[in-house]
Parts: sequence; C-alpha cells; structure tokens
Amino acid sequence: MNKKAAEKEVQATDAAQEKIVNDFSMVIATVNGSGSQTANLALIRAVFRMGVPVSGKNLFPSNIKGMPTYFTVRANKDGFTARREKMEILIGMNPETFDEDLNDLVEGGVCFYPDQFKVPGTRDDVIFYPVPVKQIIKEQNPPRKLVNYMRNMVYVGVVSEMLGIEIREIRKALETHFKGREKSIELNMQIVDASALWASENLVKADKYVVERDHQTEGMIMLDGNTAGALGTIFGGVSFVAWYPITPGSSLAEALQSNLPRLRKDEKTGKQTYAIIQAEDELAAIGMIVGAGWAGARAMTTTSGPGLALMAEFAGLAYYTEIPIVIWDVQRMGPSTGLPTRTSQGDILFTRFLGHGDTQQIMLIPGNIEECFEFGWRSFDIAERLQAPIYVLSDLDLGMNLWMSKPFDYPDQPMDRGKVLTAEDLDKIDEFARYRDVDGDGIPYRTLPGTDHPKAAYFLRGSGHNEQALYSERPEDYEANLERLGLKYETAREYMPKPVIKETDGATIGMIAYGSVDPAVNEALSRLAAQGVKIDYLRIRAVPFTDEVYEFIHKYDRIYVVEMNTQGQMHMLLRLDVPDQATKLIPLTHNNGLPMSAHWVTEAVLELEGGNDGQ
Amino acid sequence: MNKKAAEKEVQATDAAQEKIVNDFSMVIATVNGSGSQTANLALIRAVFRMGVPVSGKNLFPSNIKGMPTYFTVRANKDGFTARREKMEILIGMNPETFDEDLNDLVEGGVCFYPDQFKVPGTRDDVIFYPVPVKQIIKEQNPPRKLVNYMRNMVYVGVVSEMLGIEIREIRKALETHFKGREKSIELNMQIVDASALWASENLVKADKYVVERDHQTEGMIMLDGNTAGALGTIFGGVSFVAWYPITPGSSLAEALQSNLPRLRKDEKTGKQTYAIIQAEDELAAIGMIVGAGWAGARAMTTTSGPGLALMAEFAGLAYYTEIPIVIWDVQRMGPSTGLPTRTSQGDILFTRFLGHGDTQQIMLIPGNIEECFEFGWRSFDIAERLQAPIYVLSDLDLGMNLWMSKPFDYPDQPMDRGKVLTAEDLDKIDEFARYRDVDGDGIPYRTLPGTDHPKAAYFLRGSGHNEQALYSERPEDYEANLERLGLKYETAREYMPKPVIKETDGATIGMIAYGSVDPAVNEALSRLAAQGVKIDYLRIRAVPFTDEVYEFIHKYDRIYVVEMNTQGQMHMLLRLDVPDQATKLIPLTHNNGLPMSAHWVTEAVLELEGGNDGQ
Amino acid sequence: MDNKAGDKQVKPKVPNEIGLIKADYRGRPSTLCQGCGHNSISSQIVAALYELSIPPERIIKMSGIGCSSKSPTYILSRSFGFNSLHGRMPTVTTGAVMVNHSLKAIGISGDGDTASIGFSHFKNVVRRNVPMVYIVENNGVYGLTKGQFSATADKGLELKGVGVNPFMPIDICMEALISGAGFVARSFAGDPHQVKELLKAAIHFQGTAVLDIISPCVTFDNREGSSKSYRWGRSRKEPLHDITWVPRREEIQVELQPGEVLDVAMHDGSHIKFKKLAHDYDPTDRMSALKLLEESCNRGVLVTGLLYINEETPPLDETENLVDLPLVQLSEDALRPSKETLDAFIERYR
Amino acid sequence: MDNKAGDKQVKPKVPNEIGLIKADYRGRPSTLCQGCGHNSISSQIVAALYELSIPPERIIKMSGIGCSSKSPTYILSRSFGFNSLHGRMPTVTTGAVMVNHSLKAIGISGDGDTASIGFSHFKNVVRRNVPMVYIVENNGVYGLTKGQFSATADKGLELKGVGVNPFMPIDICMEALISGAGFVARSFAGDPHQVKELLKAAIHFQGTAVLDIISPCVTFDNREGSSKSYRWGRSRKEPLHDITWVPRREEIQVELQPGEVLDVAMHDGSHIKFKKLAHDYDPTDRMSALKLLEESCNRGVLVTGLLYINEETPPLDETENLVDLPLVQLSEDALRPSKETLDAFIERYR
Ligand SMILES: Cc1ncc(C[n+]2csc(CCOP(=O)(O)OP(=O)(O)O)c2C)c(N)n1
Ligand SMILES: Cc1ncc(C[n+]2csc(CCOP(=O)(O)OP(=O)(O)O)c2C)c(N)n1
Ligand code: SF4
Ligand code: SF4
Ligand SMILES: [Mg+2]
Ligand SMILES: [Mg+2]
Repeated sequence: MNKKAAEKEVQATDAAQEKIVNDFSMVIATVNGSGSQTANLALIRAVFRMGVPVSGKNLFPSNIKGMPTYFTVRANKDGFTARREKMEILIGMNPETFDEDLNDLVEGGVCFYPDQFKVPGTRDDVIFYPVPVKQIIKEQNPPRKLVNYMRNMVYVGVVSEMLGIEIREIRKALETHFKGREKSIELNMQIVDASALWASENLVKADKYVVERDHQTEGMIMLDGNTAGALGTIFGGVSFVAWYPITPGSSLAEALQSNLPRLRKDEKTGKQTYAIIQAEDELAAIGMIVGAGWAGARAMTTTSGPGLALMAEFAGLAYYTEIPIVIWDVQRMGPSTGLPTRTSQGDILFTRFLGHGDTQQIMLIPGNIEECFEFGWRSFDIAERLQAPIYVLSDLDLGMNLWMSKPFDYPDQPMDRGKVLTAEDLDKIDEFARYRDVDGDGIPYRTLPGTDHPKAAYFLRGSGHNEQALYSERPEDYEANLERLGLKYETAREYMPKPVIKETDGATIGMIAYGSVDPAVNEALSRLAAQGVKIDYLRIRAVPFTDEVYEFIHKYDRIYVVEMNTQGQMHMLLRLDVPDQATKLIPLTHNNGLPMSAHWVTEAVLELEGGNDGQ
Repeated sequence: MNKKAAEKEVQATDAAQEKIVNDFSMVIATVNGSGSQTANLALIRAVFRMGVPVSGKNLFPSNIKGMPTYFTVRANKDGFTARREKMEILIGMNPETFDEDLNDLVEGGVCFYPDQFKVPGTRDDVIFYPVPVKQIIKEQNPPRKLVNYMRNMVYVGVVSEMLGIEIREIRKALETHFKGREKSIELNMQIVDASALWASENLVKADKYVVERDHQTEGMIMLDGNTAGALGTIFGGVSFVAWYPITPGSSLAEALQSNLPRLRKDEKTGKQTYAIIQAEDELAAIGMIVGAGWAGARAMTTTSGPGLALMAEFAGLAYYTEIPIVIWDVQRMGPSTGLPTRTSQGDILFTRFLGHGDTQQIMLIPGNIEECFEFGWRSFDIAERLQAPIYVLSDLDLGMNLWMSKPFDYPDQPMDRGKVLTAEDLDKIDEFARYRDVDGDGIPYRTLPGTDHPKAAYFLRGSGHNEQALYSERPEDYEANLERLGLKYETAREYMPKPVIKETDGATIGMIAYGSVDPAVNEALSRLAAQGVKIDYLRIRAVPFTDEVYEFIHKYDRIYVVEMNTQGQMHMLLRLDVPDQATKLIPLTHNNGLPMSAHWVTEAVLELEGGNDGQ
Repeated sequence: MDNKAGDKQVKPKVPNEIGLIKADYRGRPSTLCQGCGHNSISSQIVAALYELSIPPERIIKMSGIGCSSKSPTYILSRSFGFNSLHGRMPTVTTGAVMVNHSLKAIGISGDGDTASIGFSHFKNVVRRNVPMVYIVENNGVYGLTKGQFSATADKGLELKGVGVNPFMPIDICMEALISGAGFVARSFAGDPHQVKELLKAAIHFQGTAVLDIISPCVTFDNREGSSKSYRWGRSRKEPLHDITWVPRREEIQVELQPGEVLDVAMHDGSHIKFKKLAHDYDPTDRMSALKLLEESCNRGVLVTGLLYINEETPPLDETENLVDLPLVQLSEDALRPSKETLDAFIERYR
Repeated sequence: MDNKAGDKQVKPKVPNEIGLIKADYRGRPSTLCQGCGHNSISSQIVAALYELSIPPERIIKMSGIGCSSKSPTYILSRSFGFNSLHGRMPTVTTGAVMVNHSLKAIGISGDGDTASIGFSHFKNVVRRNVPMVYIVENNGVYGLTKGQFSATADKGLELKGVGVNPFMPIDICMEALISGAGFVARSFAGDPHQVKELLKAAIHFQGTAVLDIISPCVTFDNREGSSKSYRWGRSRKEPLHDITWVPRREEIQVELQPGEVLDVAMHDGSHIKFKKLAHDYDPTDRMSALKLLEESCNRGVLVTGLLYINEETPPLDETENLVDLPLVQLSEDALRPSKETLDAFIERYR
C-alpha cells in the first residue's frame, strides 16, 4: 500500500488502530539457497532481544538450491512457541509460490512483497506492502556478487520499520552474526537502513501487528536443539564420536566438530582430548562407538531413521554385551527415506525393539533444548551406570529449529562412570565374573581393556556366555543371563528422568505427550481450559517408564496420547504396560511432516469432548 | 549287561516284561563332525518306515567339529512329536559328556555305550548295554579312513537288534541315503549286520522299550522345514533368490540351490528359469530381491536374526514403495549373535516394526512342514497381491529338524500376480497413477519396467511421493499415502491364512500359540485334558490377525499365549489389538534355545490352574 | 565441438531412427544447483540415448541417494527409474537386470554413494560383471547433506566448516580395475563430447561399464586447488585419446589415418575408435592402466578417456546361464512345475 | 625350523624378559577342526608375543564372526578380546584403539568376514591407517557356515553341494595396497617361521599391518587343486625373501653378508631384514608389489613374504592429534570443562 493511497484508507479503518502487540507468526517465503538465513536470523534475534518470546522454524526442502523454503518467526507474548497453521505476516519473496503462500494468511494479515510480483485477486482481506526491492538494491549498489543475497536485507529493513523492530537490535544481531566483521556489518546495515528509510517515507501502517519491547527473554539464550545436544555431550565428557552424515542428525555432529576444538583441546599441548571420525557408513559409525564404549570411553553417534535402521545389528550386540554407548536419533519423517527435512516421532517402536531377538532398548526423549543439553551429558551417566546403549530421541523440529531457553544448568553431579573395577579393586576380590549380578540390580561389573591385572581380562561376544563371559550354549546360562537383563531393565527405571507433570484443579482428563510436541500441547491446554475443558498433562521423558507415568494413567477417566506418528507408537508402549487401563488410552496422532500445532491438538480434543477451537 | 549276568536278572524282574511299544525318546550323543548323521538317519527312517510316528531333532553346537552333538529320535504311537525333556534311551558315544548325559534318562531308561567307557555309579536305575565298538570294528576291518565313521554303524546294528527295529528297513534307509551306491551300502550293512549279530548273541533284553510295526506313517513323508519351504518356493514360481549364508537360514537357500536345477531347468535348452545369487552380505541380498521384485519377478531371500537386522533399511523401503518380496527369517536364539544353532521365536516384534518410521510388516508363520511348503508358494501370491514384503517366520526347530507330514498338496489356485497393468491395459485407461487407490482397498496398480507404453513408466523412490509417484513434500500427499498404506494393512487381513482352531466341549480357557511350539501345545493339551483341564486352542498363522483370532479371545475367561521368547512378543501384539481383553491374555514364555516341551507347557498351565504334570 | 566421424550428431527436433525427438529423452526440470556438474552429465545421457535411438522404455534408470542420485529424475521421463537407498543402487540393479536382461540399466551414483556406504556393493557388482552402465558423478563431497568430505576428496583439501581432509582419496577407476572391470573410463563433466562418446560405448558394452566422471559441486567444492573443480578439470585435463563409438553398419564410413587409430571391436559388432593424442596408450592392458592412474595422481593431472577395455568376462546373466526370455516374462507353466512333478519328486522323502 | 639370527627362540618354559612363560600367552583349548590352518596361526601368535615379551594385558584380540574369528579364544587368555559381528571387526577396533592407543590391537578375520560382508570396513581401516595388526585367515570358504564359497575362492573351483565358483577371487593384498596400506604381507599357515617373523614385524609397525595368511580349511576346502589347500601351499609357495625382525638392541648381533640383505628400519628403531632368495624384490615399491601379485596369480604360484612396507603415513591417532594419555584415562577435569566455561560459552547464544 503506498503512502498516498493509504493515508485516506487509514483514517477510514479504525480497526487498524487496535494494535496487536507481540503476537504473530511471520513467514518468510524464499528460495532454497538464496542466502536468506542471515536476514531471517537478524529478524528473529532482534525480536528476541527486544524481550519478546519467539521461536524460529525453517521449513526447507530436501534440496540444495532453488526450491521453496519457509522461515517462520513466531512471536508470542504468552510464550507459546509452537507452529501455527496460519500466519499473520508473509514476506513473500518467492514468485513461484507467491499466490499459494497468500492462502495461509489470516484475515487482516499482512503481506510484504517485491513490487514486481503481481498480486492475485484472491485476498482482498489482506494488507499488501509492495517493496521496490530491485530499485533499493540498485540505488545502494552493493558488490555484484552480493546482490542476490542483499535482496533479503531489504525486507529486514522494511519489515523492521513497519512492525517496530528496533534497527539497533538488527545491527546488534548482525554484529553477532558476523562476529564483529565490520565490513560485512556495514554493507548489510547500509541496505537495512536505506530500506527502513524508504518504508518510513513511502509506506503507511495499515495493519495491526507491532513488536514492542518487553522483558520476557532477559537472560535467555536462543539456539537449536542439535547444538544444545552437542554442548551437553561435550560437558558430558564425550571422548569419542563416530558418525555418518544424514539430515537431521548431521548438524549435531557438526556442532561437535566446531565446538569440541573450542572447549576440549588440551591447554598445554593443543592436542585433542577427543576423537571424532566421519565413518564410511552407519554400520561403521556404531561399530566404532561400540569398540570405544567397550574400551571405556564415553562414545556416541548421531543419526536419523535410515541410519538407525542400519545400526540394528550392532544395537542388539551393544544391548546384549552390555556396552555403554549413546545414540542420538534425530527423527525425521518416515517410513524409508521419507522426508529428510520434515519432522516426526516415528522411531519410538522401532527403537524400543531395535535388534532381533528380544531386545529392550532404553530411550531418553528431550522435550526442549534445555533437555537436549541435559540429556547430552546425562545420557553418558546413564549408559555407563546401566552398561547399556542409550538412545536419545530428538527430532528435526527440536534439533534444527531455533528455541529459547534459560541458560543451561551445569551438570549437578560428577560423572557416574558406573561399575568399573580397577586393578586395585581386582586385588580385593576373589573372582571377577563379567556378567555376574553381584548387587542384585541386574547390573554386572566390568573391567576396561588394558587393566593391568591377571584377573581383569574377559572375552566379549554377542553369542552365548555364562557369568564368566565364557562361551556357553547351556540353556540355564542363557536363561539366567536373559533374566538378569530383564532385571536390569527394571533397574533402569530408577535412572530415568521422571516425567514432567502439570496439574489443574478438577481435571478428570489426562493428556500424555513427549518431545517436541510439548509447546503445541501446552498452548492447546490453555486454549482448552479457556473453553472449560480441564486437562492434566504428563510429558514422558524416557522409556522405560517410571512409576509416575502409571500413577498418572490410573488417575483419569481417559487419557489422550498426543504424538507425531501414524500408529500411535507411545500409545502402544503405554498400552502394553497397563493392560488394565488400556481402553482409557486414546491415541491422538498427526503425522504429515510439519511440527504439531496447538490448533490441531485443540480441535482433536474438542471433537471428542465437544466444542471447537477458534485458532 | 552281558548275556550271562543278565539272564538271571531277567527272570527276576517281571517289570521288564511289560513292554512299552513305540513310545520313547532316543538320544544319540556324539561329537560334532564324527559323521553320525548317516547312522542317525538310518535309525529314524527305519522306525518311520515301520509305520511309527517319529520326529528327529539335531541339537548341535555352533562349531564344525569336536563339540557335543545330540540327535534325538522321538517315536510316539500317539503321534506326539515335540521335544521331551527326558529320554528313555541313550546311545552315549561321547566320552566327554557321558556322565552328564546319563542324568536325563528316565528311571528304567536304557543306555548303550562303548564298552571302554566307565559307567559312573550315579544311575543304578538304568539298564546299561556296553557295546564292544572297537572290537567289532576291528573284526570287520573297514577301510581305514572310514573307521571313525563306521563306529556309528555299530550302534545302529545293536540298537536295532535290541529294540526290534527291522534290519531290512535299516538297509532300505541306507539305500535311500546312498542313492543306490552299492559299495557304500554294503560296507555299512556289513557293520550293521555284524553288530546286530553280536547283540543277539551277547545281550539280553532287560528293558521295556520296543519298536513294533504299525501303519500310522503310511503314505507320509519326512523332511526338514527348510527343504519343505524351498520346495514350496519352487512350486511358487520363484525366479530370483539372493542370500547370504547364515545358520539356520542357509539350508533353505541350499535346498533351493540343489533342487532348482532338478525342477526348474528349461527342458529344451537346459538353461535356468531362475537365478540364485550368493550376495556379499544381507544388505545386498535384500537389495537384489527388491530390484527383482520391482522388475516383476517372484523374488526371495532367506536369513536369520542378525541378517534380518541388516535388512531393516531395505525392509522399510520395500514396505513404503510397495514392492512384493518374500523374506524367510528362520529364527534362531537372540539377542545379537545369540546361539546360532538354537531355536527361538524372538523376532516377532522386531519384524512387525521392521524399518524406522511407522512400518507395519506382514508375517506368515508356518507351524509345520506342510505349511512351510504351502507358505513357500502362497507367500508370493500374497506379496504380489498386496504389493508388500512378506516375512515368513520359521525357526531352527522347524527348519532344520526332521518332521513327518502327509505329502504336500499342490497349489490349489493359479498364481496371483496381483494388480499389474500391461501395455494393453494402459491403452484402455486415461491415466496411470502408481500410487492411486483405484479399487478402494488400498492396493494400487503397478506397471513393470520395460512395459512398452508411453504411459507405463514411473520413478520409484523411498521419499515423499504423490499418487503419480512424483516427488512431493506436501503434507497432504504424505498423509494420504500413509492412510492408504494403513487401509492396505486392513485389506491384508483378507489374504492371511486363517488360524487353526481346536475346540473341546466345555472349555472356558483358551490357548494361543504359533509356529513350532504346536506339537508341544497339542501334547500338553491332551495331558491337561487328562487332568481335567479343558482348553481350546488357536494357532496363529499370520500377522495381521484375522477376525477369528479376535473372536476366539472374546470367548474365554483367560487365554494363555505360549511362545518361545522372553518378552511374550505375540502376546504383546495381541494385547495391542484387543485393549478391552488385554488382561485376559496371559503370557507363557520359555526361551532357552531348546524346542518347547509338552511338559513345560503342561506344568506352566497347571501351576496357574492347579495340579501337576507327570512327564 | 567438432563434428567427428561416427559422432552421430542429430538435430534435437529431428526424429531419430525410431522416430523420437530429443525431448522424448528428457526428464523433469532439474532442481540441482545451477552449474552443477551433474546437470551436464544428464544432458549427455539424454543426447547419447537420443542419438543411439534407444527406446526409452528399454532403459531403467537406477540410483542411490545424493544430488547425483537425484539426476535420473531429470532425464528420460519415459523410462522406469528406481531411486533406491544410499549406497545400494548396485544391489537393486543386479536384481532388476537379472530378472529382465532385455533392459539396459544406467546406474547413476555419487562418490559418497559409491566410495563410502556402497563401496562393497560397487566392488561386487563389478566383480560379478552385472550388465549395466555405472556412472559415478564424482565431486569429492557429499552434496545433498551439505558438503562433508567424501572418500574421493583430495588429501589436504580444506572445506569451510568441515576442516582439512587427512586421508588419501579413493580412486574409483583403480578400484574398478582391481575388481576386474572390463570397461573403465574417467571423464570430466566439462568435456561433454568425451562424456557422450564414452556413454555410447558403455551402453554397448556387455558387462559392467564404469564411468568415473569428475562432476564439480559448485556449491560446496568448486574452489581453486580442488581436483574436483571446473578450473582444475579444464586446466589439468589430459585426454588419453580422442574416442569415438561407431555403430556396426557405419564402420565403412569411418576414415582415419592408419596408425593413428586403435580400433576395438565390441561383442555386438560396434567399434570403439581411439585416435591417438599426446602419448601412446594401450587401453587393453590392465597394468598400464593402474600405472597410469598412480602416475597421474602423482603428477596432479586428470587423465581422461577409456582407461581399460576388455570384453572377455561374460556378463552375469550369461554366467548364470539364464534362459533367453527375461525371467519376468516366463509364463506360469515355466515357473510352476506340474502336479505330477511334485508328486514324483516328493517320493524321495518317503 | 632352522635357528636364524634374530629369530629369538625361547624355550617355552623359560620366562621371557617380563617373566612370563609361554603358557601365559596361551588361550583356551581350540574347538576348531584338527588340522585347521587357523590353529597353526594361533600358535604363531602365541609364540611371537611370548618371544617379544609383550605383556598380554597390553594386547586386545579383536575379531568378527567365523571359525577364524573364533581363534582369539584360543590365544592369550590374559588379554581382553572382542568377538564382534560378522565383518565389523575393523570398526570396533578403530573405536577401541582410538580411545586407548596404548593398547596393541590384533585383529583376526576370515576371508568371508573381510572380503565380503566387511569389505568396506577393511578398506577403510587400511585407508585410515588405524594402528593394528590385521590378520586374514584366508581359506577361500565360509568355514563356520559349512563351506560356501567366499570371495577369495578360486574361479572354477568346485565344492561339494555348492557348485562351481564362476567369479575371480578378490586379492586381499592388492586391495590393501590400493587402499594405501603401509604393511602388506602374504604368508601360509604351513610356514610357521615366516608367519611368526611377519607377526613380529607387524606388531612393531605403527599403522595398519595387513597379513593375508592362506589357512587351509581341512573340512571344506583342502582339496587337490584348490589354491587354499595345504598341498598347493607347500608345492607352489615362493617366498620372496627370508624375513627376520630384529629388535633395536640386537641389531649389532646380526651378521649377514652385505648385498644379500635389505634392511628396513622401523619408526621404533627395530629393523626388518630381508635376506634375498631366488629373485630380487624391492618391498618398498608399491607398483612392483601390484605387478608381482598380478603375475603370481597368472603363474598360479603363492608368493609369500612382506610384499610392501612403507611407514610414511601417520597412524590414525596421530592424524587425529590425540593427547598422549589414552582418552580413557583422562580425568573428569580434562573431560568436562568448568562451570565458568559453560557460562561464558553460552553467551554466544544470547
Ligand atoms: C543410510 C543413509 N545414510 C545417510 C544418508 C544421508 N545422505 C544422503 S545423500 C548423502 C551423500 C551423498 O553424497 P554423494 O553420493 O557424493 O552425492 P552428491 O550429493 O555429492 O552428488 C548422504 C550421506 C542417507 N540418505 N541414508
Ligand atoms: C550378519 C551375519 N550374517 C551371516 C552370519 C553367518 N556367518 C557366520 S561366520 C560366516 C562366514 C565365515 O567365513 P570366514 O570369515 O571366511 O571365516 P572361516 O569360518 O572360513 O574362518 C557367516 C556367513 C553372521 N554371523 N552374521
Ligand atoms: S550441492 Fe553440489 S552436487 Fe548438489 S546440486 Fe548443488 S552443486 Fe550439485
Ligand atoms: S570348518 Fe574349516 S575353517 Fe572351520 S575349523 Fe574346521 S577346518 Fe577350520
Ligand atoms: Mg558427491
Ligand atoms: Mg573363510
């Protein structure tokens, strides 16, 4: 809407005067590989630093360049950060999808777009701001090879001006981004300033959306879950990483690759206190960490569904030979290759039973980036304590998108290296038997290769073994071992992170969810409460379950289990554990590659409980 | 017992006169690699051909030579062929295990042994027949390199004589074994005859066990389940096999390798109407059959647990891209490498969820060798009809042991090649969409590579696709596809073999089992009935379940689910499907590598129902 | 590009011998980066098949996962295709061609796909001599997962955010040679003519024809000094010969000076003509090929051309003694023996 | 066996330099077939380590699955061992030695384990130069699964119940060479002296030392005409040289005629002496090694000895620039940065 034309209209519409403060989803529609990341990060960082709760989600194709990509900034004064199905603000930079993109704008929504695009007649309920991107670029004349990339800075300037995002926060965001590289900062700011100026001179605000300074994010940090996980891992004392690239597991390894040298070089020698190896495939990756875990290191890998599938045989070996390792499965959409750049929670069942022949695997499931950090270090304590592979099931939404968090808590306990016998320990005992249940908790003692004691050695094998780790095909030995493993699985419950429970007065309905659907559920619960539907909420953080989970289930008339997969996988695991409560558990599953929305959860519940959601 | 000493005793013990006819387990304890197979087969064949129901089980170590091996012949006039925990007759040829082996003899049992062994004083309730193996061999003087092997023929002769196994049936059995090679037959028979003669002259029957001619096996055949499966596969029109050696999956491929040339060479040219490839690993094996299945062939592989684990990624691909293939998983003891030569039913859950991200795999579970044959051919019909990977879950006991059967029925229907569109078909339709649900049953139409029509081609991928098989990341496309796959899984139930149900008047208890535990369950049920515990029995033959299974569960107060794994895997799958009946399902699991025994099942039930088993 | 004898240039709109125009060989629009080497190779596959007048229905396009493995989408819409799993293309191709040997398989893979996760399958498909064209679009990086080193990356190469590669690169051609390949070529995506002629010859080879084509990744590794960059390819390229594939019936038309040309006949009667360039090279000697590769690696040059050809080893369908009719076309009669056969056969288990 | 200079023969009951007798290096009784080549190799491993006076606690025995992979059970009861998964021994070994480079890994594998299912891992462990001794007990068959062909079986070999092998064998040594191995030896289980000396040298090599040892399977493939049989090994064996490993301090005692001996120094100061036999062979030239292998395959002979040695490539722990202390011995202080570090570091995400 250009200034002249708008001025009149503005006076006419009072509606435009009702401001909507710090509450919108803004979608930036670009083309993959067009270099919009700096611009998008500048916008979200600026809003975040103005004290407004935000989240940032990148919806990108499995492709390097040229396909439609969306970055969504959700700002919400109430702290809700889940995906929304609609948006209030569209920055439409992709001509291919422009018409379609408009469909998802709410009534009264806003659209910024390059003025050479033709606006289709479909949305007369939307406020359009054409922006002369080409012209501004031409006037500012940035270095030729940066022209395409600078187009993104135009919308940063215009949108900031129109929404009230402070330009100095944009500058600070760019300073962070360019780590103080002055020339880059100035070049970008030149476009931002010019564009903001153009907007102030030529556009009249006709929409309701504004950003105003707040204090809710003070002291907080913003990053993606994979980086958080990598940092947690580093503070967990990881010393061996083997991995094979795969989206969305890769960026966790890459965050290790870039941060380990910063945090874990030996100060005197500059040498590494860790090794990180890009393996030839996932079979090798897990094989290497199995070797390292056996030898006594804190070892981990990171992967995603297809890679996890390739790890199945080793997963069984690690389970059965009781080797501590940590496997991050950053879940993506399946089955099969699926959608490598879309999120899902579809690996729950597969992981639980990973490996042929009666395995019972242990999973930690972070629900936010703080927990990515925490489970990053804690998973090693648990793995070494239980002498078992631990699977950390994150997902693409949590792992690759931007989330706010309070600064991470430093580990609140020293490392638990579990039951390891040293040479001195061996001196004190009569006999060492690798697979004997000395303490009655199903967890045996182990020695580490190289332990300099004649009693120390044992020969590890995935086949039949007795307590002394000697080869045995005796039925009694086999049964005893499997029984002990069963007991160990029970013991594991003690070490699992407890669920997070949120209770409301008078609720007779329960809801169970886990992982990255947490923000959507939280938001949905508040909407449902507003409609008089009171629901208590339990967020699972580990399998096997702890008592709290069973108790929770017993308390309610019915319990909705919300998850992002097709079969209702956690629902199935719960059902198996509480047969007498099985019919009370109602699956609510949604699985289309997009993060869960509060709207969907609300609607799904209301459909069953009566009522409907506004969105 | 030598003749002189015995004569008196015989008169003394009247007990010895009460014959026990056609009812014993005879265990031949030897050393792996000692060449006892010919001898053992001669014995079991002879009994079988005398009309007595038998089964033969080989309990062998994961080793080539030198470790203890047991061959058990169970003869039973009532047709019960399950493993027994005790034996009546021991042929103790292994000095290493001799003392221990004696422990498993019943009171009044019989032991044949080489006279140089020292009998420990532990079993004075057992009748011992020392046999001068060395001396007989020395007298007969067989070719030097056959000496060791011929020692086995000594016990054939002696035992036959003492039990009343007809020597001419031994001869016939050897004729079969040596396929008419006269010299071998004569050499062996020379030892057998001499040994029988020695026995008749020197031993006095002091035990009760005899074999008498009967007519129960007339017209029947005897073979192992893997050979039966291979034959079924061949009559199912298999045209492509890829495999990687692994016990106990190998012998199915090897039976194909030896029988395909006999049955499936082109008569005119002598060329092969099939290809069989030993792949570089299991990933390659399944990859090859996926390629072949896509191209339109009936393709299969055979493996066991560790191999199945390696197939997980391809299993997901085949599921999601809807390629008909058949995978035999001859189950062995897990987890991990486990006991490669011991049996289990531990891959049920792993197979059901094989592949990351919401797969729902289909399993056929043969319970006897007739069904190994039948599912051998039928699996292809089902795979092509459903355009899905079909897992045939056999196990080591069924696959590698000897079972009686009536001759296999020829397939009762022509091959079902499923929904394949030819060039002519394509002429008649407007549009071909590979993943469209035209018939409302979730099963789309496919075309085969090479179909000479411009509309025929499509590009198959494991990633997102729409109905036209074009790449798509659209949430709607993905959801629609997963929904159709869910519908197809429902459709699959129609094509599944129905369970086998055995009802008794007035039973209020049900029992569910599957696969190779069938003989033990049948025998247990008859024992339980004798104790007044009436139980109806349903044997599952496929997953997903058909209506009969659900109906059965609803009918009883409680249902025991008997299986050979640790977690109660089928029990879990059932529970998931009938949440309102979940508490009625009681798992009875036993998993130690040995085939299930009727005694164990009976005891387990009686412990819960009251009473106890005699064995 | 000069118009050589046997280089059957056809104008795109002119129908070829089977009445198809070039567009009939095209695929969907590429979604790879502009300038990606893989796109040039796709164009040459389209051109070669068009010029060879092969019905697209007789081709199957096979791939694994990667940017390279996406390229079958951008060629031959009228051919069936199979975008399989990362590294497993050789396995699915083996199965497909064994059950339908009337199809010609073109496998397109990447260096990650072939030289890491799928290495053993690559080596085995070559060893078995599965009839197929095996193209490696070799860029030294994992394109699709955003630029990690692949096993063919140069030792010492530094990539942004990844670090320095400390390992010696795997040489795809050497590996193929050692595994007994009968057709081993190296080329460069920036040399379309050579790529096309090699493709034509490869398609007419009866076993596994391996083409290791350096195919720059403009997004992650086209930097100065990388042996997988356009600049390196253009400046360090040393073609061994000027190669031309000549169909059977055109043989007569080829006129080249004797002595300058080596002629290798193929099993189907077509020929490959090698016109001598700088040095004398005998593409029928395996050891020379190995030595050449070692040497060119030491000298830091990119030798291109058909390094080795030898058609002695039978392709796998022959080794397996398959009936002439593709297995997928056999009728129920041929696949299922009769009831009488079953009844008679079962006798051995009495 | 003649008592050669540097061949440190110690009587079994006599304590070695660290006070252990030979029995301290033994394992559990073998359960392999009598006469199996693998058993002879086991004996030589025991002998070599005993004679080298290496503390068994410093050794880790690594294997995959197969008869060969069982053999670690039959040696070194006082060493830790890991009988892993079929084909995956190289991967677990990589992990183990990277986190504890004070251990010496001895990997024992079979031809099935290494040249089929684990092929890619084998190639990669060599490429990365993981410090370890990699022994392939090569019998051309899958012993443990009862006699199927492995990828190293001779072309044309016929086995009972299996048929005729139509494929060319994989040559483990060639593969190792191509992958950049710095220590490549071939030997024969029937030549205990050579096996032992090669083992001693291999243990002192700083990277991956590959020993391809022909080890007859008496049960499934010891038949006349098989290149993996005892008879073939004995009659067609052509040792390249008489090899002796000489510890640092004994150097002086070795007296051999100059000209007849090639001496190669190793990084730790020990030496390998090659005494010339029939022909002149230079074990430091990779191309000669390849040529020799090609040629000996054509001639149908079994060349044995150290085919290639080159210690230039750093072992993986060096490449990765690890601290001197094994990673598993690092204290919590070294592994977990301080709270202050965390608080400061996290600032970058504000
Ligand atoms: C089992 C598995 N692991 C990892 C991946 C992730 N992945 C996709 S493409 C690729 C590498 C592709 O590299 P390359 O083959 O060289 O192809 P390019 O993109 O360079 O053409 C990887 C690791 C996957 N799809 N599947
Ligand atoms: C994943 C997997 N596939 C197959 C097997 C079965 N298997 C065990 S040993 C073996 C082959 C062993 O051959 P080789 O390595 O040559 O050892 P050898 O027994 O000949 O010494 C096979 C195929 C297995 N254990 N695991
Ligand atoms: S990322 Fe590299 S390989 Fe992939 S399409 Fe772009 S240029 Fe090609
Ligand atoms: S089967 Fe062969 S490889 Fe295995 S132990 Fe016996 S002889 Fe050795
Ligand atoms: Mg690449
Ligand atoms: Mg072998």
